[in-house]
Amino acid sequence: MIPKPHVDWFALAPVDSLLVAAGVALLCAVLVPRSWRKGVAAGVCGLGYAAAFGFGVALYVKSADGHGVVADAFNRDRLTALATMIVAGTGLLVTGVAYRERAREDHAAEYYALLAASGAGMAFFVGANNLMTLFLALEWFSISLYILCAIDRDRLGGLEAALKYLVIGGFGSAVLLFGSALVYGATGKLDFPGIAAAGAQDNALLVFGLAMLIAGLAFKASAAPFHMWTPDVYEGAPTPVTAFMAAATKTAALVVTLRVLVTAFPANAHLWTVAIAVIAVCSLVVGNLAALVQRGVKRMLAYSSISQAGFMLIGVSANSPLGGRALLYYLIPYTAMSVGAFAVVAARERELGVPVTFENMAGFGWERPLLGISMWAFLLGFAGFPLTGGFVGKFYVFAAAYEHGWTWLVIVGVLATLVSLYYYLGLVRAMFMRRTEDLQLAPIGGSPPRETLLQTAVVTCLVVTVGSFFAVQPLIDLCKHAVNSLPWGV
Amino acid sequence: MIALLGPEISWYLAVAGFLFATGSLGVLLRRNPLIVLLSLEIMLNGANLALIGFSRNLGDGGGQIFALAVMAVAASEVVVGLGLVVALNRKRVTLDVDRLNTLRG
Amino acid sequence: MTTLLICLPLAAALIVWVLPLNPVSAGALALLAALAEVGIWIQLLVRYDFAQGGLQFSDQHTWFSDLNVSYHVGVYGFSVWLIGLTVVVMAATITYGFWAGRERIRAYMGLMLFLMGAIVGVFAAQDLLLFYAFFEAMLIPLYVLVGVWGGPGRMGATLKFVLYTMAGSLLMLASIVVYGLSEHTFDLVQIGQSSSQWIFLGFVAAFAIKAPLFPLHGWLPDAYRESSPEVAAVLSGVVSKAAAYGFLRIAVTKFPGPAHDFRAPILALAAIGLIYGSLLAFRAPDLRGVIAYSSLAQMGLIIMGVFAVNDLSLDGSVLQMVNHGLVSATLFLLAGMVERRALTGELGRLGGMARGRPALATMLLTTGVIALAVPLSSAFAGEFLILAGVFQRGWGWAVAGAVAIVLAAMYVLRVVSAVLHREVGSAVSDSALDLRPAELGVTVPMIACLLALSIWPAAITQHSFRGDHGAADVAGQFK
Amino acid sequence: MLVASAGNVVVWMVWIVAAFACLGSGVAVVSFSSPFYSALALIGNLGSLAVLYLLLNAEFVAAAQVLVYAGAVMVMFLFVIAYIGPRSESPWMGGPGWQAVGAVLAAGALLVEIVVVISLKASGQLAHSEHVDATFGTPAYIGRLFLTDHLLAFEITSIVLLVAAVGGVILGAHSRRSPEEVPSL
Repeated sequence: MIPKPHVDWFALAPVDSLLVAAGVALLCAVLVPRSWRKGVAAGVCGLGYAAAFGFGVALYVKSADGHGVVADAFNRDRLTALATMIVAGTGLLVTGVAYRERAREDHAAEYYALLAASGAGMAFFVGANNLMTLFLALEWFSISLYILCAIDRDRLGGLEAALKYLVIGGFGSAVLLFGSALVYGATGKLDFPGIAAAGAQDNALLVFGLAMLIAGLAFKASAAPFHMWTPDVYEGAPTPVTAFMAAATKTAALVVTLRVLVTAFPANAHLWTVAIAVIAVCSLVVGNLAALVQRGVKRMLAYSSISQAGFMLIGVSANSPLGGRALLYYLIPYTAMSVGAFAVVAARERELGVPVTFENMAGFGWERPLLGISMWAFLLGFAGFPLTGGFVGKFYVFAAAYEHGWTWLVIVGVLATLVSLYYYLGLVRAMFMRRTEDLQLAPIGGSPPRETLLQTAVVTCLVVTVGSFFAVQPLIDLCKHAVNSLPWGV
Repeated sequence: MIALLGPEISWYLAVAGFLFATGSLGVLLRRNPLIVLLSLEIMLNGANLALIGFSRNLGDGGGQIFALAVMAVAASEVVVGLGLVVALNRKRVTLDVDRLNTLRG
Repeated sequence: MTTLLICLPLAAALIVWVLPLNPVSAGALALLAALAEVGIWIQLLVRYDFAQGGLQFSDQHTWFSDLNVSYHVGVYGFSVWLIGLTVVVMAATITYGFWAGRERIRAYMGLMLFLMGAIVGVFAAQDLLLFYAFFEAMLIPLYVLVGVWGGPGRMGATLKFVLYTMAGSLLMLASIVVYGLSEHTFDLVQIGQSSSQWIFLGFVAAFAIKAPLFPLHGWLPDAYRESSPEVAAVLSGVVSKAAAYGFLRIAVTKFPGPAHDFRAPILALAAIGLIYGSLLAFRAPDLRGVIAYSSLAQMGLIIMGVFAVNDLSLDGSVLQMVNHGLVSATLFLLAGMVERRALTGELGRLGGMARGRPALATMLLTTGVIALAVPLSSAFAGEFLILAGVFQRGWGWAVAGAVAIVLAAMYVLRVVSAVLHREVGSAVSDSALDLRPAELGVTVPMIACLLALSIWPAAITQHSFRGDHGAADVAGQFK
Repeated sequence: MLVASAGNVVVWMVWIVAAFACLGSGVAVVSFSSPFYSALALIGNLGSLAVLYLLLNAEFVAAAQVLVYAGAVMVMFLFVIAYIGPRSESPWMGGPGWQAVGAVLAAGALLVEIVVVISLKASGQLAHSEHVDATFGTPAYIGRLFLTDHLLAFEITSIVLLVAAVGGVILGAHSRRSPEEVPSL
């Protein structure tokens, strides 16, 4: 008789609820009549995310002392719970944004099934406690996303984006895998605490493995110089999927980066802090400079997401509880702003039927005040203006860098913010300060499709973006407890 | 008890590293998506060889399990990748366009 | 009470944005809110205990505790006057905007109210991060106000304005992070003094751009010319004072060492700005250009007063901040009224507007006379105090100031004569009316304030810092 | 090594043959111009890798490699190649900019890797290898691990395969709509 490990179902409840949702949504494809299919599948997916969010909250409350579950393969702690909440919240919003997507209907059920499945993968990914579950969860959500990019097989752009994503994503995960193998060889362990306990210091094998691990995760977080897939894929993917990738994938990848580095490699902190700082600076430089010259809004947002990853990585590079708090706090408004911004882009796209550029956003702010003002708030938030959580996030990140003794990183961040103003405010300018009638580009008038779900999602994002500016204390407490579940070797 | 016969683990590792590097060159330099997918397999196989080598060296089964899981993942990636290639190809044929380049590279 | 003063306009802004009001009621609501704000300020003025001085009406709530940041607001004696300047000017500009019938009035009024709340917040914030938040929050409505309701060159003007000011602000943010973390608090009252020149320069960069201090005034002419007159009035009248306030509240107070080290270069830049601005004002071809460059000059004078750091100069600076705020806001509004009639601000095409338009002539002449600092005017008191204070730091500075005052007299007289006298300009038609009652309603109260200050400048000079000798106490941080 | 037993010599020879076959076929996969030959070379690569796995006492993995990989996966590959033909250039793949950079980086990685291995060999860090018992790598051994220590990994693997299967169905299915109906987005 084989002794089975104890399975803590509660710890896996968010993942399982999403998996169940994915399964049920998949069944909808065959069991539910065509006219109902989309609504039922979307409802199931939304329910799954809502349940995952609820379980995340419950787990947060009941996991004050973090520990591994199911033979130590998965972490039940507050960091997992908080990251799950962010991912699940994102998923819920994206479900709302996706609902009226003008796409073919014959894969509607599969679309939501995959959306739930990728969310499940991310919820698992953020709790992975060894290199094997890390790699497998990464592939789990990545493969779901590859398919989601290509779900509308009539769009060549989507297919090309998916293939590009698959190839470069596959390359990234192969790098991560080889890095894992080297770390395994150097320490003899696959689980993070074990790797740390093996205490191998600057052993060449370990350092090389660590470098490849960081590179592999940076591919997923789309941090420069591992970002080259990002603009094309973000542009080619269906906009709701892009929103999900920009918000949830990045959240998952950054949280896992923090967890892996802090838990498994405390002895090599002097190396990886510098490496992460370099990646952060590269992302800031590349993301901001490339965003300056974009005309397509999705591409601009893609590059902006690269630069945002740079800001958040500054928090990781500080290797301190303050840095961790900075990262987690930053993620909350960041996910809201990304989902919201892409949702607005999706709304405009559906209205016009062509890809959204700076030119055809002209006058949007006055035509659709709700979406326009929300977009304005999201862009200001990205740029780190007060009255949005983006400001406090940037402040925390800079504080973490300074506390680590890296004033130069603060200066780099400040300069990057300054550059970013040009394109963020450029879009604001396009939306509000051009006279639509002068340009004659966008079809004006006529009532836009009433998209209650999308608008609700945008308003929720707006509330989170602005609310996180005022409710810093509760959010920081939330992040503090989450970060404290990591073994900070102070 | 069985001792490791033949070359010691560093040699396996050298082969693994070489395979991995070959595969990554293929991914980065080749343009035919099928060959790129095959090169990805080479990369994964390089990593697998390293895993199994280390597994043997450490006397720990984890590496082998990992390698098996990687095989499954590789198969999944291939399924999706080939599906994409087929769909793209079909799309191109229906549109009858020689060189479509909707994405700037 | 301070919180109410900050939140009332913000809440009114939200209401104006959200409720689907018709243009008239939206404007009326905004006007009502602005007047209520003035009423609250009068309450504040009456209830502030000037004999005791120091921080009053303070209100503190934790914002986030791990870095010791709190929502901490309160007013000092001089903040009372600056807040007064803000509410009066904003009320006047909102009235003018309402009367002038700006399009998209709900958005416009909301932004003006939002701006009002943010500026009051800057003058009341007693926490570095909160100060920064309000300082930046000012920029958001200004960006839109200039960019949407501005003239044909508004795009370039806004871009320049925002990039300039944000460059400074972000340096200040870096300084705030470093300063606050090294002192373990961001509370302006508790935070200790620092001797770091870098942190000091970060703050100076932000304030010097916003003020502006020569040679960082590149954004100024465009922004002042392209924005609508009431926004230009706010920009030069109030927003620039936020920078001077920053110099006074943070740069000089918290960094006595670096402020001493950099006194000579900053005084020199301010003096250059003063003379250079006056010369440009004298040569400017249009009405707004004259006021814009005179604003540059006056800010130079005020900064000189702040950095001279002594009893006389600090009292004079606060008085002059209020004075200049009122004068330049009135002038910009009058310029708007003139442009409304002549459809141009070019001095060459104006002239002879005094004939048949006694109200316009009286208003412009009165403001002009105060602006050129004739004896017994409040501007004379302010400038005299500043120069007397600066004189104690070296007679050369005072000479520069005196030269500039002579220049000021020349450019003010030039404007007055170019607009009101000489033969009738090509752009002035006979049908152009005199000031309407609403326009009088905007300008008369402001001029009344100026006259009141002229009669009793001591209202400010004796009641800014504690008792009579607070200015020297700046190092004692207003306590 | 001086007193190499006969068995050891045989293992060495097998290793040399397998390793070179593996390296050669790997290079071949990457450099053949026709994907058909590349795929065939990959089968050779997988086979020779299986031999190396056997030498490393990984019997089950070697068997799986041959059955699953070289068998099932490669057959799928060959089917697709036969279906769409050898020419399938993607001009967008690998821009001239980062292509060169990436290639150089990869070559650098290779170089570093070899340096690392050699340095380790010098330090003898990996010279010692554990003795394992006869059950190591057998199906029973693997199965036990899968159901105990790595239960979760086992489960996730199946989920990944399931997701991929769904993807295959979605991507492979014939379009039921004519091109005219396609929305431009």
